[in-house]
Amino acid sequence: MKTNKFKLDNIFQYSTYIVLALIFIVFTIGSDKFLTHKNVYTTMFNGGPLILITCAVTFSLLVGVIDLSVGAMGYASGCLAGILIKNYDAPIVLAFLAGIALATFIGWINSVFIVKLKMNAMLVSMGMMLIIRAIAKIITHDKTISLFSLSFLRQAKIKALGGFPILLLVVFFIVLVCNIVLKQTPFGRKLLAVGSNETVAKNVGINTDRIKSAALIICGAICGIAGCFWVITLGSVVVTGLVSYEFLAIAAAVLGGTSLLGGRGSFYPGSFIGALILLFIASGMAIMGISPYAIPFVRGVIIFIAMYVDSLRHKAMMLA
Amino acid sequence: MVLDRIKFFGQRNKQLLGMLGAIAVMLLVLSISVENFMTWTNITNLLAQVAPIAFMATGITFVLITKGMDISGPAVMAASSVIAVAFITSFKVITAVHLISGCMILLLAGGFFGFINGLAIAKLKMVPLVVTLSMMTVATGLATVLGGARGLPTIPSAYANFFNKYTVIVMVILISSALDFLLTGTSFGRKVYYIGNKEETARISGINTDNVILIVYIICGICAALAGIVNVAIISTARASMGPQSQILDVVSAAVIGGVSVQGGKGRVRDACLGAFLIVGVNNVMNLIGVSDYFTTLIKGSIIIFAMGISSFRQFYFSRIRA
Amino acid sequence: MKKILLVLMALVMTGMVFAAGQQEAAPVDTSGKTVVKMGLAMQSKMAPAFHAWEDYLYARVQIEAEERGYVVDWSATNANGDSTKQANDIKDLLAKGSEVVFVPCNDSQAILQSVEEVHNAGALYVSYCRAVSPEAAGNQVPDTTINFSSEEQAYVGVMKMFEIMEADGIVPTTMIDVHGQVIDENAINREKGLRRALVDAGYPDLKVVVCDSGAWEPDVARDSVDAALQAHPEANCLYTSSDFMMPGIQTALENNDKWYPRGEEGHVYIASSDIFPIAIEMLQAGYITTAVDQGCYEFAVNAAKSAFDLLEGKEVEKMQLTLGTMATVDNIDEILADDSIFLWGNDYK
Amino acid sequence: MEKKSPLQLKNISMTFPGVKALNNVSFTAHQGEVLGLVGVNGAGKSTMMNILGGLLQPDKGSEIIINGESVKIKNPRVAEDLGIAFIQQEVAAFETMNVYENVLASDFDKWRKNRSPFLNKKAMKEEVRKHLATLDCYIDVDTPTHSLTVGEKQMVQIARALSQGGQILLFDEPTASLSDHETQKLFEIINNLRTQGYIIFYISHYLDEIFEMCDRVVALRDGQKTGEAPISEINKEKLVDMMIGHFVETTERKNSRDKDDIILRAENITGVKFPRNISFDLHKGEILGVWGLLGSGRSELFNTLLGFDKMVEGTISFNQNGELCEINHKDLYQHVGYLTEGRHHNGVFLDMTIAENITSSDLDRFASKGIGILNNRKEKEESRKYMKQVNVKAVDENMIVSKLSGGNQQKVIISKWMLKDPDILFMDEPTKGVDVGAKAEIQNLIFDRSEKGVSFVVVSSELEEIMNLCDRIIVIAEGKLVGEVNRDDFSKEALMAGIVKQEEKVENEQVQVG
Repeated sequence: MKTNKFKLDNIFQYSTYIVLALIFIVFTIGSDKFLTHKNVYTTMFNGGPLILITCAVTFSLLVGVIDLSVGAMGYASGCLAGILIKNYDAPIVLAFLAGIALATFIGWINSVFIVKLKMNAMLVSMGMMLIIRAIAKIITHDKTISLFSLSFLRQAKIKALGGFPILLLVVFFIVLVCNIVLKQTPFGRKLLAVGSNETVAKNVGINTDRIKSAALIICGAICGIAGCFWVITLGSVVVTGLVSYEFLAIAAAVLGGTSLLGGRGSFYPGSFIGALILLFIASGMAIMGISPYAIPFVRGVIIFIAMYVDSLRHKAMMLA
Repeated sequence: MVLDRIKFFGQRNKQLLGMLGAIAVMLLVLSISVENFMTWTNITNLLAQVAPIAFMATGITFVLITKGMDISGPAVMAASSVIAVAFITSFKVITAVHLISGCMILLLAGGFFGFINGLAIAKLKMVPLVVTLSMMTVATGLATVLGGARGLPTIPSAYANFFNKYTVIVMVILISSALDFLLTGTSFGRKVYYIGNKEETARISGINTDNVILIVYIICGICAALAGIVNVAIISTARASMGPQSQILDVVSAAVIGGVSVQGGKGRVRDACLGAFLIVGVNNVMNLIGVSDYFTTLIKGSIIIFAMGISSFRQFYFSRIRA
Repeated sequence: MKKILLVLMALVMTGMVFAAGQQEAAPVDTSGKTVVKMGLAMQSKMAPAFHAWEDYLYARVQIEAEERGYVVDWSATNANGDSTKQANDIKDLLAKGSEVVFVPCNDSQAILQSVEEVHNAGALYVSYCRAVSPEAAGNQVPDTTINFSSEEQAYVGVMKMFEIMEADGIVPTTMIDVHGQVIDENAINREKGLRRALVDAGYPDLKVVVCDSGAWEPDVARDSVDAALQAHPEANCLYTSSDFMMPGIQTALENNDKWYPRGEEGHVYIASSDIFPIAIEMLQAGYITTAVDQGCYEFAVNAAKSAFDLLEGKEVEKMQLTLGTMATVDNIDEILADDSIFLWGNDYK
Repeated sequence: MEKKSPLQLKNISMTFPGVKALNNVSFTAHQGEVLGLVGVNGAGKSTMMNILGGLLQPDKGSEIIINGESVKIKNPRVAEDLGIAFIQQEVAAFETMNVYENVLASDFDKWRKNRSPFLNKKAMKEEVRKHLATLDCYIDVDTPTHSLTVGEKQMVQIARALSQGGQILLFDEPTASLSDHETQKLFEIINNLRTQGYIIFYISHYLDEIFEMCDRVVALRDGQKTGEAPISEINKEKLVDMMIGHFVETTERKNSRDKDDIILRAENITGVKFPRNISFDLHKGEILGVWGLLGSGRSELFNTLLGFDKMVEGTISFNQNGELCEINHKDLYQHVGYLTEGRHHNGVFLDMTIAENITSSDLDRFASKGIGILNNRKEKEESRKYMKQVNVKAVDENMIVSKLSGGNQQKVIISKWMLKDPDILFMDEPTKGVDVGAKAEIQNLIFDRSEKGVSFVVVSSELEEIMNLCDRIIVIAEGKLVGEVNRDDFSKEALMAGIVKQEEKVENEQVQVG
């Protein structure tokens, strides 16, 4: 009896890996073009923004805040960087830093509204999303900002690994850093503590407001990096950029086992694998030539099933 | 005595008075300054345009009061409309019977989506945001798949003629008043408030909370379907793009501006509908003045943050008193 | 307290409305001239071309009005890709008393009812840069349609591309077709033109892989072209329904080691429509083989003229289709140097 | 030995809008003593603790002196630096985190590896094991907290206080959710700490505990200090006098009624974990006590019987028209009321009016048939009637419940169940967290109702109360029925006997297994 439960729990623990593996198996059988270096790398590379934004939103979810402005913050960052490079010939690194700084700043504004003024997070970030997009439209006039000068970044590849894009290392690096921050540092523990039970955290002397603000600001910063990455992967800034990524990212985070109520979650495997699941479903279906209309449908069904399994896991945990 | 009555009414209906005040000021200023605003056509147009958002805000009011969340509204609206129009247009000759049964199917489909949401939330205890998020993608996907690549053909104009703006206005007034009464004047509505205030206590008090929550989500689905009925009348066909995901922002902010608390337990359908009027009104006014649409979005975003500011201020203010 | 705050909120809102309104409402001198109310109900303004449609039309309407002795009360709305909102916007424009409504429709089917409504209100409907569904009958037929012949646009471009390929001695193996938004009449017509060109150029059996682009989204185009290229690495020619999606297509080609200018090993021949600013650069650099312009400025000229003609009760052709300039990788520099040829993309760099 | 007095409180006042929670309270705490802080609900005990813990800021003029220095405790961090550790009433844990993370939650920064930004988990776990060992508690430090028992969580909380290295420990109702065994262990620990020279504040509603544990008591009433004395110099009556000013007598239970009518028969009730195989009969008009240590499965028995927890096995029969018929949970619930233990958790609707709270138990009575239109006037009239009967002190029935005191809230819950007019009323700790005055009123009410034929099943942790109240007591240990005592045989020994037997048995079993 006891050993059985233990095994069951183990299976639940690795459920994200199992889902990803199943996706790989199904699509590899479906098409011989799926499991190639090229497809795996490009899917991850093009999906870099999603992976990063999922990490960003995980930071906010860990402290129990649902931030819906993540997509817009990323877009703001990429947009600013693009404008600086195209119109002002700014050095690429500086432009990207400016973009990241902008997103960090917006994250700070969010934190003022949500943490200091205690407004409802979901709705404030919703409003923030609308405002950012509107301002960006007013500034760019919906023009496509094409950045040919960035293509070298996209093409930098490691031949030895079958054409591994070097910039993908940035994504891995950030996931790794997030993971270390969460699992190895005092700050990570405080994040979990605040998300787990804010009152108690306050009572034991944790400065909960500061931790929450920090989480939201970091969320902004990572969105900024994601925005720059998005500009690099697309090679231009288009007005539809990163639209509705907030929903995708939250879905990915939840798929990875992050709780919307705070206090539970991880970057690896959590967010990373969660995002990969969404990315490879889309890629596999496109390669197999399945109607693009079916993609959101299938994606939704898979998220639904994963959520159901997750709720079962939660129940099993509570009974144990 | 009469004065006391008025005072009491004022205390119980602060939100209503506030909303009416805001709307009155807005209308007054606009009718003076904007040409063609206070015309019969424009006002009836505006009211009819409010209808879909008002219906969805009505639905989400029920959900928010139970501490839930339903972001699948617009997607459900599109999906049920597509199902109904696909049904209607599958006949060679379309008669009134087909149109009426089409409407029934639309409402049933909305209710069914709500039922699935409610089942997952009430019985399986899944997190509402996650459930409705997945429902949103599923419903949008379903609408695109069913709608087909080329889109569905149009339905006879008899439908649009029947659901003209006057019918729609009467419909929205009747249905939302009925639902407002359901919420405030009946035992079911009271149970909804009980659940929003403390679900555990409601269960202990002998209320079948699971069933109430299930019904609440079904109501929310049906309300989305009602919005679908109105929208199908506007374009005489149905499209997956009818319910853009961002529309849920309008819906939720309408409810929140109307004083419905996201923390549950508070709010009224009536006030949420007035909130919808404010949100849609901004759009209408912008069109009349001829302002660039960028500003419309900007202003909408600011209104949401502003409304949240008020509500958090209110909470802060009351918590000081209560402690 | 809250009541006060809510009243304040209303004041701030109305204040903002006016602040926003003041910026655009220019004082109009109406002395002795007939005021005509005109409205443009844009379906979306996601891309520069849409801005060009609006800007050129506004400018041309003013010029035309000046010449004929009118004053135009102009308003424009944007539906952000939502057909229902577009229908509501048109209602608003009618409520404002517009006599002419210019509409680039979001959905060729769903707009029909709005056409009827415009006619019932006694106003004129000019289908601008988009055609309504051919199923339109009776009251649903627009007073005039100003559009580019999107089918011809695709046909001409693709034919020319095959010609150039032949000249270079390249045999098409597989073709990638980046489809526009599927409910868009222009995208559908371009698809038709492409199919006709394939037959006429002598490649009726050529394998064509259709890629989706969502609502003309470069990101979506990138992902689907990427997948298509991986499934069909032998592809050596591509047609895109609009070169707005070129940034995404470029990335996809790069990812698959196929982004080379003409003449280099691995070059993919590309035919496109619209000539967005980015396409001019790509034509010059030798990546795009042929591109056919939208002729935005011509539309505006025709639309403004027809609108006033209709107002004055003159007969106007129901269908005014134009074909924009075709630019190829060979003649792009000449075209740019030629002042008599007008490319809108050059205006919106 | 001369006692040092390192903690002095001078003229502490605390004003909330409209209420003076503390009014010029001064006293001194000595090293190595347990200072009891007593008072009825709302007397200001918790406010005082919150001020010491840095959660509230006192008014101007208040002074806290630690080791001769005047200090300002601006936030919990400052309190911690001053060596004050606060063990809260509600067991406060980070459910999603591990035991060792919980214990060291107050200062993660201290546990970095040689100034690197990373945590030294090994040292952390070592430290936590050390603290848990001093508490005689050997839970695995990697266990997720949500799987611990309430008592274990309490230990984790005390370990957290110890790890902060404080010298002043504040215990706010620490035994409220502990079993008897765990309480005894806690007392040992507190005694142990006392000898180590800690200053310990001890707040409790249970006067027995105060007399058992404390060296000295300070009594508060309405925010004012009403007395201070070494425990050896006072007795219970005097202490109660200090707390409420007068001693409320409860009426003696009259002879219990004739017991032929069985109204409820429970047979072999078995839940997932607890209860195990419990059977009992309940007579009409009887007050049946359920006695057992916390964690013995008392609340679980109620929950399983009434269908809130899954019933694995068992049958329930109910007397309908003079005949005992088998009944399902749902139908049974039509005839019963259930006053739960956690008032704020699942007892009241805090943000709703008294009337709305009272009618929630039988809302359909006020609703028309069909769509269920509510009759508001009737609803309010009825609520007023019951408020009067139960003596709820409030302006009117439209008052929001959260503005009432704990005792009055409890009375609102009781009126709620009175309104339903059930045949059986299940009460889990009906007087928990209620002041002495209200306690007596509630007891009298129970007597009165039982006279009118309502049967009661009562769980209480207070032996005295349950013995005073009940006609018959069944004893539960480890989820099993271990004894039944009639009113004539009530004695502490009789009740404990069953439990002791059961515990010995369990221990023996464990020995055999080990």
